[in-house]
Amino acid sequence: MEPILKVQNLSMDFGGLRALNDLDLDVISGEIVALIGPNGAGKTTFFNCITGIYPPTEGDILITPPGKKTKRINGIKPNKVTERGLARTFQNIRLFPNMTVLENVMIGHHCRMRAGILGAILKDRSTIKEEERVVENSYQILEKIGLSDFVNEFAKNLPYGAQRRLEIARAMATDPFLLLLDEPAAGMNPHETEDLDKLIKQIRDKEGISILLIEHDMKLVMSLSDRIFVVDYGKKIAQGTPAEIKNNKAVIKAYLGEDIDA
Amino acid sequence: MFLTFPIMVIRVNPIEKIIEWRWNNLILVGAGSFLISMVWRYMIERKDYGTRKAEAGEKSDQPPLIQRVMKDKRIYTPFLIIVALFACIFPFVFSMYQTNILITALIYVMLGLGLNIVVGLAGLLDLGYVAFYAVGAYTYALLNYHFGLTFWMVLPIGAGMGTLFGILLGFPVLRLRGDYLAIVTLGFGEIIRLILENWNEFSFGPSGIAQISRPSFLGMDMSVHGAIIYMYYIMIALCLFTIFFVNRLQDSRIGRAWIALREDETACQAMGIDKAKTKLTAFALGATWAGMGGVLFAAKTTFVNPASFTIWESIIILCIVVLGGMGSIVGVIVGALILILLPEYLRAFSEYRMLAFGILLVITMVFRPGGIVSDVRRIYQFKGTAETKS
Amino acid sequence: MDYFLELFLGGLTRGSIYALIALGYTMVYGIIELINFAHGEIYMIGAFTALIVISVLTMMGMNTLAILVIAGVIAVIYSSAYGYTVEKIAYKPLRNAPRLSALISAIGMSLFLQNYVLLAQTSDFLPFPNLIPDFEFMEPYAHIIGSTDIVIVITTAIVMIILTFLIKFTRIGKAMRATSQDKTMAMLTGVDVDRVISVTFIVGSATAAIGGVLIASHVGMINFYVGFIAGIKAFVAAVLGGIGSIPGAVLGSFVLGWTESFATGYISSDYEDVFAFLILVFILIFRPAGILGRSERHRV
Amino acid sequence: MRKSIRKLFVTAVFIIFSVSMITGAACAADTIKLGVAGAHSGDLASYGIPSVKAAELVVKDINSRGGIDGKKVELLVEDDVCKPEVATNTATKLLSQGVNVVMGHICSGATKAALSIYKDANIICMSPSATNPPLTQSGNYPNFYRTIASDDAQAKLEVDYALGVLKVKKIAVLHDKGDYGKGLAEFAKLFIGQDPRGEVVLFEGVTPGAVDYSAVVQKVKRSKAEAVIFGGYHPEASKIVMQMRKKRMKTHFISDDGVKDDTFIKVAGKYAEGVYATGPKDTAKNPMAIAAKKAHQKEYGADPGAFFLEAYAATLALLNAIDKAGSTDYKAIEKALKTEYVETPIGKIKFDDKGDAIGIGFSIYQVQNGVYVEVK
Repeated sequence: MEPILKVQNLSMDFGGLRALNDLDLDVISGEIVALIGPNGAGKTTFFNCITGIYPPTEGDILITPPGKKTKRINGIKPNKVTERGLARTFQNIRLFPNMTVLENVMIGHHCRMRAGILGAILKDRSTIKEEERVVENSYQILEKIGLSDFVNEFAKNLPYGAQRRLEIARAMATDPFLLLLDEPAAGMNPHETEDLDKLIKQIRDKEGISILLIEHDMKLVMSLSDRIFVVDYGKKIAQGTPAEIKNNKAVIKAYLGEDIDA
Repeated sequence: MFLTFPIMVIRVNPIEKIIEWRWNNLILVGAGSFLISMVWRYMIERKDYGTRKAEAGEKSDQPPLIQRVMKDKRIYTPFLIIVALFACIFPFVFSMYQTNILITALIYVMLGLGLNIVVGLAGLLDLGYVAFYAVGAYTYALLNYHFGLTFWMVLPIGAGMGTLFGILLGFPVLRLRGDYLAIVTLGFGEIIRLILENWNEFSFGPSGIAQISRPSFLGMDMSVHGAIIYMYYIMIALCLFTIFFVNRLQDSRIGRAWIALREDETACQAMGIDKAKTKLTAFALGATWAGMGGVLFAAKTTFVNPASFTIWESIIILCIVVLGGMGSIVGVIVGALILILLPEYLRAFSEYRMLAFGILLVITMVFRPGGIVSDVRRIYQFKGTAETKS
Repeated sequence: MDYFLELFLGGLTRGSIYALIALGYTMVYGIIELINFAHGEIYMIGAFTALIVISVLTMMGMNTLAILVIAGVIAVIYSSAYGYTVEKIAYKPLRNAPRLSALISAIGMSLFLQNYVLLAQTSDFLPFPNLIPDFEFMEPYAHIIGSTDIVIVITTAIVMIILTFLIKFTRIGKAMRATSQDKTMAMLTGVDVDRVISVTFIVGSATAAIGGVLIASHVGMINFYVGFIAGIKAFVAAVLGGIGSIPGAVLGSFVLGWTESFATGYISSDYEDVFAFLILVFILIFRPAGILGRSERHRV
Repeated sequence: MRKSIRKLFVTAVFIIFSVSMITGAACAADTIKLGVAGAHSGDLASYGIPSVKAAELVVKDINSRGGIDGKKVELLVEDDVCKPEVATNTATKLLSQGVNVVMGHICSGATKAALSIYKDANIICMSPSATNPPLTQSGNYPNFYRTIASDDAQAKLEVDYALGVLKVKKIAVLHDKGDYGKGLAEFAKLFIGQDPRGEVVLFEGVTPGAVDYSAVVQKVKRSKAEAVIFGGYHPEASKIVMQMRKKRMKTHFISDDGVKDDTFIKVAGKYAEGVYATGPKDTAKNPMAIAAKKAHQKEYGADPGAFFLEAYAATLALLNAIDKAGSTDYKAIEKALKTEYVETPIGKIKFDDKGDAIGIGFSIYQVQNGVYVEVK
């Protein structure tokens, strides 16, 4: 099957520092793929390169949205990446704190709307319809995510776990085919993590959105992922199914240090 | 608490120095310094009291008064009607002078609402807003002087020129963040003023352009009094239009994008919002209003010169927005009325009025950092819609 | 060539003047990211205090050099006290408020201090005696550069070096750097953030006071409004150099001083300020964080 | 708490509104209302406040002698901060209060803005200090008069003195980019250009408030100008003169009545020596001027400030015209102003068709031993 995201030879330099080194990765439609590695391995940098926040120094990022042609998206602006159907969440939550939960999700719809200044002023029928549709849609997403009780709360007033989920809801609102989740379970308690596990699977199964996630919680990673990529010092050191990764020596070494190996 | 003690001691000292220095005014300044230090003591006490109160107040979760008033339709609607009625009959009840200063205040309401788009909604600190105001004013002044174009013809042109300059300024500063943006816009404002001041052939330099015609009503010749009343109603209409416009905008897709931009630029971009385009729209729309305000200013004053467009003007407009409450329409209106009318009514205090004005700014910010009317904007109409849907 | 040299030196003096004020701006900004609009007023108050002291001491018949030193010291003390007080009153309560609110508070403070001096003193310009004697060995060059200019340039250099040392090598300097990086973290690692901010204001205000005394003797007069105009320019200089950076503020000031000097000399003083602001815009377009500024790294 | 403050504020505003209404309504016609407008606060207050004092003295004097035709003169004093936009407010406020004639405004810009309002209301306005030439020469403001010579007259005098008496050839013309200074400099440039004896080697504006004028001074030096004509006020003038002298330049410095102020001498100190400035003809021997100054001394305990005598003369001229006309009718006052001579501290004056005073003149002064001395 044709991968929907194909990253080839990706490298990223910051000054003299090589944060990513010749990385390859691919996601096939309908997959949940995890990207793991020790702290500072370059996982978030990898996300930032894909989503256009940093232009990569070398390499290709190719996407193939369902039913469309393959495109190279190196170095295009973040908003264009989102328009093409890649949505992300952030490691440190980046909601719009002084907007309501509903509005946060509505922002996600932005690039799928067309109302301009004139539309906003005149409130012609198509604009009204569009707004209604977006409100409706946003509400549905919030229901799926389980946040429908908080619709009119300020985002900043939500509990931590709910904020994480709201980020996912907001990303889903951009109508992506691939969702990039940066440590979605960080800071969650085991109960919340379990819910998240269900939620992510649900997103893949019911919405048909493929998922690429960075995560430290191994239990979650093992339970969710179809395939796992492991990076260390900006290099890919292993890839494979959860079972394969569990027994991979290089991975164990990277995680636990040299001593264990001996 | 113990901090207030050194403050008082230190504060009084320089004044004593002045007494020493000004032998001839000894008694006068002595009494004055005593008064000032008394006022100062009083203020500090009040401040401490206020801070303690604020700390206590945070725990008791009470929604702001104005918010409650605005939520409650039973109070809100009659209130609006009264305001509207009052606004309608105002020029016939009050003197020409009152009407005139109210026109000035209304111009600032418009400017404030315009700047509110840029600063309040999109979060772009613009210290050169007055540049667009000047552009609008000179557009009318020059077109009127050279070609005799009338107010109504120039109003859209002035707005258009504002937009144009907004975009012109917008492009180079798009990359800048925060205070760098502020200082560049400040520079831009000064550049415009200096060009107007120095380029005599174009703008008649510092002596300005006089005898700009007032807006005419169906070609009728009007007395000053008539013209002022007419101007007043034009202003009321335009302000209503502005309020309508901004209100619609901020509840729209574009308005949401602005707020998102203000809240978190990176996340905003990651949500598929074109940062550059959004910023540019904000700048251009803000500038449009300033351009319109400028035309009105020229028409009201019938005289323009560069001295009216100094950086202080930008600062005052910014104060209106922040003092009133960033992003809040009602706040901006209240802010404009207070900041423009207050100095007029403070005339009785003549030389103390700017001092009082400065103190007022500090006090308001210290006690109500969110502005006089904060949080109001954030009540969105979607509430109702969403609930009915569920 | 002579003409060029003269303009160059003129620009140097002007740059040093801006630098003395810009240093305070940049320090305060570096720590709490606030455009301290009242900084220019602190400078003005420093100059006024010095003037008052000078007048009193002259009446008492002291010799000029002693007066200069005493006036300078008292001006520094008072300005520091004012800086400290202003911070406590107008900025500290707003530490967690929106940044614009603090800015407005600063503007209010600036207005207040201006009018306070206007009312307590006078709206007229007051003559400020030039206490720096004409050095005799300078006489052959007096037509090119005056002794005041030299003193200003040298003082600027000294102040800059001291400040750099202060920040790089002392305990409080370390605390300042920590605070400017991350306030919360600094607090967690045991830095008394409030104290650090106070010290920053005091040091910044002291610099401004030194500037006030020297600049006033260079210009020869002061009134309540001098702070505002000089403050805006110094702020531009600080931004130009990369706000938050000490050498940046000095470099930015020199760039600004030279730009103005050469623009006046070779083009026209009509558009002197236009060039000053144009260079600002151009530099910021190509280096959005100023000449020596750290480019903001987005943490995502 | 907040609510009560807000209530208090609203009430206060209403009270002020109603008070101003009542005062507006109460202006019955048994007094002659003389408006005095100008900068009474802000950085230009030092030019406006003396005019208020002058008006107070004149009015007090006249009222103590029974007023005009048995009517008392009432003063309405309003501040315009020298800002055009505020001046329109001031003007409408005066109209609302039923003003008959206005003495003011101080700055030319503010005057222009206010005049259009007075014109429509048929109010005569006389300024003691607005020197901008078009105010009278353009013919756009038939209701405007002034007791001060216009900029071009001063510029002419400065140029004639430089070329004729000082016999310099190369002149640098500087100005402060302001309304007044730049206007004057433009005229100076024009007059030098028309005169074969001299040439303008430099024409530049300096930025008011700048910390340092060395670059401009260098430029003057390089231009080899023998004299500088400066249009503007004393703060900039003293900075330029001081820097010129410190650079050991002996260039003549000629300026206008914005510099003919004792503050200039105080600030520039020894550097002020030899500086020329134009100012109204010496009034030291005019008995009315002496009396007026004395009255000021007695009343306020200090010497009068700038434009005091001009304002005194303007107030006298206006009230005299009302007296002669026997009414406050626009046409009648206009006729009286243009036909009847009146004795004032600045000489015996009447007004020409354009509104400029006939009978006043300017002369050149030089700083000698720390005082301005009229030179011939």
